[in-house]
Amino acid sequence: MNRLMVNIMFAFIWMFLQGNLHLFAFFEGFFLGFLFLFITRKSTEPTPYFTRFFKVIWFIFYFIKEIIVSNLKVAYDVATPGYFMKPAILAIPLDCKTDLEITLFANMITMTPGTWSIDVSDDRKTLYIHAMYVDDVDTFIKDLKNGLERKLLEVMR
Amino acid sequence: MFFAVLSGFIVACIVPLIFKLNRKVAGALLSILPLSLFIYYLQFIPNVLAGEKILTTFYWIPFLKINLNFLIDGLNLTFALIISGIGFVVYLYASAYLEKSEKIVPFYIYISIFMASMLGVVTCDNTLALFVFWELTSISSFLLIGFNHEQERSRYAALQSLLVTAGGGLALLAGVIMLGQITGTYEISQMSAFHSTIVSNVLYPSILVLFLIGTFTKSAQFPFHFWLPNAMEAPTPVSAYLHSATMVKAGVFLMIKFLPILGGTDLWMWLLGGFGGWTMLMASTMALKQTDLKRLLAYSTVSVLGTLTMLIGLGGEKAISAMIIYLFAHSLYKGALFLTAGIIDHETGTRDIRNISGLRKYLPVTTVIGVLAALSGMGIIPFIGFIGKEMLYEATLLSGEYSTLFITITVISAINIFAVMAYSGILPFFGEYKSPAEHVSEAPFQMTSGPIALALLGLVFGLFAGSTVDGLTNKALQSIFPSASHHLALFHGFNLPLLLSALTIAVGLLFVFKRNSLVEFIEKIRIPEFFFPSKWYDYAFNGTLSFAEIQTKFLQNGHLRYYIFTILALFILLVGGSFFGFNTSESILNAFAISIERSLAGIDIYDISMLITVLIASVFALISQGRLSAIASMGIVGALISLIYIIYGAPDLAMTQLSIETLSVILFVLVLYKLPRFFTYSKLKTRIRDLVIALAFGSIFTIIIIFVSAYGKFDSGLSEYFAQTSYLIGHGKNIVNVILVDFRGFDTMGEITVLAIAAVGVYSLLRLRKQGGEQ
Amino acid sequence: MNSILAMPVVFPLFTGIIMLFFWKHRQIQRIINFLGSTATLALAIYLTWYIKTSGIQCLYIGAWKAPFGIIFTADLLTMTMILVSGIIGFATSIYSLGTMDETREHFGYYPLLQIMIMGINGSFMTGDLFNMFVWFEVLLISSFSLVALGGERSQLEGAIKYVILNLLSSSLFVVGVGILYGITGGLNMADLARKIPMLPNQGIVNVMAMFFLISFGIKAAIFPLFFWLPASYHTPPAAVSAIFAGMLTKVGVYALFRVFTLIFVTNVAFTHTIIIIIAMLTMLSGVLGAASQMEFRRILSFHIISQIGYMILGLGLMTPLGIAGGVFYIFHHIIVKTNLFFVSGVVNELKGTYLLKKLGGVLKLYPLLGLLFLIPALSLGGVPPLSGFWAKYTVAVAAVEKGEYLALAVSLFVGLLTLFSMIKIWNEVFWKEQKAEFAAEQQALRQLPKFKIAMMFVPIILLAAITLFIGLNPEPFLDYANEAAQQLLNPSIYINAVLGGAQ
Amino acid sequence: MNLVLEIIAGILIVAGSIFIFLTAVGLVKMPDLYTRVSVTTKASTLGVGLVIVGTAVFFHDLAVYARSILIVIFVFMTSPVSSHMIGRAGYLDGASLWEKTKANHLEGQYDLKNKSLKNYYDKKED
Amino acid sequence: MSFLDICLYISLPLIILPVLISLFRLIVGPDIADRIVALDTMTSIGIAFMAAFGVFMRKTMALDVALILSLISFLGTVSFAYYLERRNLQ
Amino acid sequence: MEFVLAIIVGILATSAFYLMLRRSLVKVILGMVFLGNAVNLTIFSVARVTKGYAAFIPENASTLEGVYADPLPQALILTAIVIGFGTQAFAIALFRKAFQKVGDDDLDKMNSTDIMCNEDIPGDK
Amino acid sequence: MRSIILRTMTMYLLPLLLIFSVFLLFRGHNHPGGGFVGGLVASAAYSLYLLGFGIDKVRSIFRIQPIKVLAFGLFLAASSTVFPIFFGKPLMTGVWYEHKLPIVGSLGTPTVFDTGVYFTVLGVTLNIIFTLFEDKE
Ligand code: NA
Ligand code: NA
Repeated sequence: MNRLMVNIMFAFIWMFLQGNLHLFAFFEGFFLGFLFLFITRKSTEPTPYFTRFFKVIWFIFYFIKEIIVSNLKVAYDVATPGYFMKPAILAIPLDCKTDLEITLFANMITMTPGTWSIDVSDDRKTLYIHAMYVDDVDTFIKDLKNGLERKLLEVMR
Repeated sequence: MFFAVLSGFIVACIVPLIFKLNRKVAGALLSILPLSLFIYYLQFIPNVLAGEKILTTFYWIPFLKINLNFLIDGLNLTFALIISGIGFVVYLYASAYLEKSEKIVPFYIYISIFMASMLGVVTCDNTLALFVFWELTSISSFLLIGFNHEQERSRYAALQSLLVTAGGGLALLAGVIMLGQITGTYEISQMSAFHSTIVSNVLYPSILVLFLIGTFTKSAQFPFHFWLPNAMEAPTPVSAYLHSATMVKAGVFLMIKFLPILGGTDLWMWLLGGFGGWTMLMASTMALKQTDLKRLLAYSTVSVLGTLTMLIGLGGEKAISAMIIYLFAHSLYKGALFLTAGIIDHETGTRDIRNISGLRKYLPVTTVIGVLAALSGMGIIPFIGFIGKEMLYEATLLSGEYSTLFITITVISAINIFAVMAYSGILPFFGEYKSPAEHVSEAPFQMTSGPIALALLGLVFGLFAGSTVDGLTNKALQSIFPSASHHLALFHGFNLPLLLSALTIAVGLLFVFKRNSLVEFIEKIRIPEFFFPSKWYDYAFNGTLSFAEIQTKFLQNGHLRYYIFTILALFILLVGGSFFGFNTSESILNAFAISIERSLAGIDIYDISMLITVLIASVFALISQGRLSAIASMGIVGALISLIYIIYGAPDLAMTQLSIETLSVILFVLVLYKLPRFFTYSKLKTRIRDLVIALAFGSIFTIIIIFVSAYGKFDSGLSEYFAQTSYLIGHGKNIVNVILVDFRGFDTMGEITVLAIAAVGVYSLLRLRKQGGEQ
Repeated sequence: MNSILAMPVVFPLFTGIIMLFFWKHRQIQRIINFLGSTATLALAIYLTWYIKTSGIQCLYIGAWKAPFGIIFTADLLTMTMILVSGIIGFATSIYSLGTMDETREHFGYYPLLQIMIMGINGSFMTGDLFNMFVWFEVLLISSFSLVALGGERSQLEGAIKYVILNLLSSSLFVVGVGILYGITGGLNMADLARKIPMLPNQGIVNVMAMFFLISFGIKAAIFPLFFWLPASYHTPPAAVSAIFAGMLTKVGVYALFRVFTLIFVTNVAFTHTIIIIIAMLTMLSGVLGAASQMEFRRILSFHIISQIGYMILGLGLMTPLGIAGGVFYIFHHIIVKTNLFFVSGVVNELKGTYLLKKLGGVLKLYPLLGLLFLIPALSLGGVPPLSGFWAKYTVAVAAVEKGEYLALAVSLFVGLLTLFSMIKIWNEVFWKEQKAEFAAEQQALRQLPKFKIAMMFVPIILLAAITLFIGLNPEPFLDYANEAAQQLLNPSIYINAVLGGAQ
Repeated sequence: MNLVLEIIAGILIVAGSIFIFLTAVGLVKMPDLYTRVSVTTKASTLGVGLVIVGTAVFFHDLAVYARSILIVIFVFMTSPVSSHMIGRAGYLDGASLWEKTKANHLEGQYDLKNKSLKNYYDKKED
Repeated sequence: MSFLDICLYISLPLIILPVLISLFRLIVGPDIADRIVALDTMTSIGIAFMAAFGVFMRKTMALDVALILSLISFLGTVSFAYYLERRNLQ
Repeated sequence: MEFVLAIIVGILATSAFYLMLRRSLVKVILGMVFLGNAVNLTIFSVARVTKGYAAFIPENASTLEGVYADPLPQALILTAIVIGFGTQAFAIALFRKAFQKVGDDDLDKMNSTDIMCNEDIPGDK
Repeated sequence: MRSIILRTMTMYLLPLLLIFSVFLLFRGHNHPGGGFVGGLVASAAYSLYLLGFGIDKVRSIFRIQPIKVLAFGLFLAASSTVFPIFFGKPLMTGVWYEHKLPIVGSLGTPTVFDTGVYFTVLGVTLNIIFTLFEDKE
């Protein structure tokens, strides 16, 4: 996402906040966004935006589905006596390169119940996570990389 | 007259200047002040003799009825003349006596203040203004007694005299105030009109006692006499002036002045006669065994003061008449004797009468002074002292049913005084020469001229009493008893007083020549220390200090928790007490009923949950051993409170509460991350006690809230007004915000100032490192 | 417009803010601070004259009529306090130039001072109870910083007690205001005064009176709530101690005077009797505390407490003379006590200590200082004809008028002990010779720069002159105090001045 | 229309509440810190999410939609980060793992002195 | 009572009770991190409560507070984590 | 409603003072925080509470009518909260500094200004 | 703290929070919010940044001394109270500009006052937090 996109996003947020959808509010937001981006400036890598719009929408639905499924899974475990879980702390080799990619990936892992990111190694090549339902370590890692990470990177790149 | 009194104060201010100009003649130059005052007062004599009373009024503090009313009548003028006259002698004397002292400047400052105040005391008709001068004499006396303030002894004596006399002064003040309340006036000359009112008032005994505490302390009456001998730490001119001739007479003066106001009762007579008589007897006996010349004179002064007090107590024209003459004579001879003692001390370096004798060879002039003054003091014809003593005997004999008692002790005391005068004024000069100093020479002119004048006056006034002092003392007498008069003469015919005088001289001579065995005899009388009033002073002084220390250590014990505990206890006592004391149990129970009813109507599960949560979180905060847990529970309580705010329609509050709570947590975290766990410092018993008192406090809060909220606001006009005007005038729909920035914006101004200063304070507190060298 | 009434608050505020912009510019701050305090003093003098001639004045802040907005109200009591705060602020500003160390000046001493004065003046001026709480907090937080600024161990230990006990008092204060609002629906003091007698339930009024008595009592350092004062007042630099000693507790006393002459006057027999009892205990306890101390400033600190007792006694008597005496006492005491602390600071500069044990010989070294000590010291001890005597005397007469003979006895006895403590200082510091072992540590005042010496002595002389002036010419001051008392004892004057237009 | 919205909102809110309730139960029930962290994410995702959506549906107002979306965005931005921060801090603090934990790839990877974390797969290659 | 109200009468207790349950975890611990997790959970619960309560009262005001809470509580949690890390890493 | 609030205040006030009566300075400061909350809630409850109706003037009206929460106590509490925060921040900093100087948070080790009144205080100058 | 996740999110949260804080400030007169909460949110933003990146980084994006910020805030607030005096009105009387302005809404001395509050709170909080953070014994 380049700076302009972020800026426009701010303009929309401002509009929402104001609770009115006039062009004027958009410009206000744009102006303020520009101001704050300027204040907190740090370069972010440019990415084309519109081409990935539909991919993003699709990804969001995918992610929501993931959340619901894993939520139910954990909820079931909690609601029933005893434990079904087989927890483990795992190291996931990362294909994500940029800070944003890594962060998004890690956060998505965390947001799906049953898994959460513990830390990223200093060389940013490994993500350590805790998972509750690990039948087999290697399969689990492979599933995660092929599932969430791949789809995320498709959206991001 | 105002200026006459004031002049002393003005001169006091310029003393340093005068000494800066010319140190040599400064003392002499300053003596012009008392001299001119003396002359100034002298010129009133014709008027006074003509029966006039001269009154000048200066309205000082009308609000408090304090006026500077200076009145010249016979009595006042007599005193004013004594003060200024002897003042001149002392000023001159001191210029030589203290020539080499570096403290001569403060001396003249203090003594000028003293003289002015003393003149104020004796000429002022307004009791309150008089009191002002009265206390000033105490202060200047204090400063003068502490003249040699490097010495512990001097400081002790100075403090003692101040505490006794100023303390007495305060009692006097209390008496005067109460008197003022009864009479509605503070003018002495107007108060006597209220004599019967005062005497019959239920407060009369207290007033009298308070008044007498004031005068007795000043005039060194038993049991307050002890400060006077100790005051001999002062330089001799001071002793002569303050502690013999003038200041100590102030109490006596006031008692005469108040005789028409407070006197004439049995209580008056017994208090004054009793204490005066006892003081006279006791002090004269004590004087016999003194070896220090000045202490000896001091005790004799106390004795004379006792005599004077006794005479005032006896009342009556004769007694007062005798008192005036006796006082007058005493001022002359005692002043001279003190100054003699000063010369002896100055020249020989000692005041111990056992170490000196036969000084007449080297101190011829001083010898003359001493002998003349002593003879007057011994009451030898034809000195004025003789007349005084004759009158004293006469008055005592006439004192009614107890006259035998009074005359007995008077004669014994007179005998003692006779001996004491001889010890101090005659014996040092005669007999074999003995002195610790190698070279003894006569004192300079400034030191001898004054005393000799005083001593000679004693003779002159005795010889020519009828034509000199008679007029003025008559007027002095008449200022108390307007119709009374006396006739002074050396010889009144052969009568009982004369016989007693002869007896006095005879036994007195025996005492003089048998001093050693006499002292031995007196020494044998062992009185336990406990009975000495000076010990009482020490006990009271130390006792007060010990008590002060105990109470302070108890109250200010350094433990914050006890401070808080005390505050809580007082809160529970006063607030809780008044709540249950002023509200009927009916109204309280009614409030509970209303409150419970209202609550049950609108209660929800989250109310109860919140209650339970707060309870649990609070208890956890109390018992948790980890700091973080305690902070976490604090945070939870804060968050729950913000939930309450939301539930009850205060979103702004909730927002603020949440943000602040979070920030607080951050601050705590930043500060606490290095600290160890809590320790349990206190015992279980302490904790239970704390819990009980905290619970009591909490309950009071709860009850008050229930009570107040049940009955509701008296007037809800404010919130209605805000609801009406917030948008129309305040341009805002969030009423709370409009209150914050507009209706009550100044609160917010103060609030952000608090914040700003807190930030500055935190910054400065943590950054400022004086020792570390950082910054 | 009466906006000038707000200027005693606004002047120090802007002075403080401008100094914050010049953070760490020491010299500029010194100049601004001096100018600011001079202006505030001039303003205070003008305002006092203005109120004296034109009667009670109100400023309706934000043009909201009472009781809806906040108001500033100035009657003679207020002006007494504002005037004396102007004088003390001015004197302290000068004194600070001579005694304050550079480090503290670098770390915001002057802004803190100004904001504290702002808080003090605000507390006096406001006619709104909650607003008074806010000003209390302003002055408290600045005083917190001032007492701890420097970070010496003693300062910190003192500050802890000072801070916590005062916060406790503030909490009780604000709760009291809240409950009072819950009862009456008002915050404006005149409004409260009008409503409270009309309340159907008078029982709770007494409870609230006790609430405020305790809260203000802590601030005013009455018995047995004074602990914070002797624990902390002797720890900061002399200039800070001095202005604390003069002004801070007096804010509490002022609040007591205000509240117990205006609002809680429906059951005087109960409330004011308790005040009298507390007053007597305060006098005694404070003076005994002083008698037990051997440190210059701690003696003075305990004396603040005992003197507060006299002021409160005046209030408790609730007669014209009593109140007048109290008002006069406040005025006199602030001047005198500040000055004594100033003197103690000079002695410390001379000898490097406040301990009587180590001190001595100051009179020989600096006779002028001896005189400058004696004037306020004897005044404090109630020696006539200095200001303290008239103050004590007026209160004593009022006690007799009311038949409170015990109070009279206590007040006179305490007067004697006060004199004793002052003489103790005089004996130990000025008369006694300094012990050789301690003399070595001393640094002579003569070595200090002339400017410093001048800055130390000018305020002392100024305050001593005021003390003398009041002492020798108390009539106008007593008249003024009497007029103030008349206003206080006739709340209707105040209420009409505030609410007149709105009703 | 309103009734429909109310019913939808009611169902969503109840559903969210159930998830929240279960989260709390899980918080108590789970055996170690790591599983508790895992469990709690429910409250912040589905629990809060459903309730908020329910609220938005109920009010059916642009301003409320805006605020609801913002809340969801904020929650989704912050809550994973906080879980990560707490969990990591807990690990560094030495929170013990449930005894039945299958694997711990983190073991020995942290270097507390240099405050660094090694790559797990680097070690394997060595 | 409408359907929605019934739902809310079910859900509000369901949201509030977890506060108490989390409190149990907060008290029991055993580690500091466990307590922080409990705290974090409670803030999430708080957000939900505010939203649900807003519906219950038919007022949107509570949503504003929820917004603040969601932002601010994050800061609190991060600072607790900071506390824990500083403690262990120094 | 006020009844429940009153009990909550009672609990808070009790906890506050129990904490303030401890020897540990941190606990005392925590006690202050508790007390602050108790105080605010007291002000809130004595003025009578109303469930849910915040004092906002509706979009299309210019005055507020009917039942609403009294806005004034809210404004007062807001001010009190903020002021409380300022003083609390200062207290925390003071604690930190004192801890640095004394090396302990035991208040019994911080009473030299009361106890050793006639001696120099160690650690100064 | 050394965490990519935290740091990256902070990068995005910072401007978001700042914008949100201004939003709160200006709508406070009609809705919940106001200068105080606004200022707190703004300072929360920087505090977050501080926790993520450390004091030096935060100083590099917040270059003004916090004390100056709070002084500015106080000055703004105090000036807005004094301002009406020049119009012959009592201290702190609301003086309003007739027309609505972008971002700010209706402009009057009370809104300026609230802005002063905002800056004061920002300066205060940052000053306290920075100081405590930097205070190493
Ligand atoms: Na299960
Ligand atoms: Na998760």
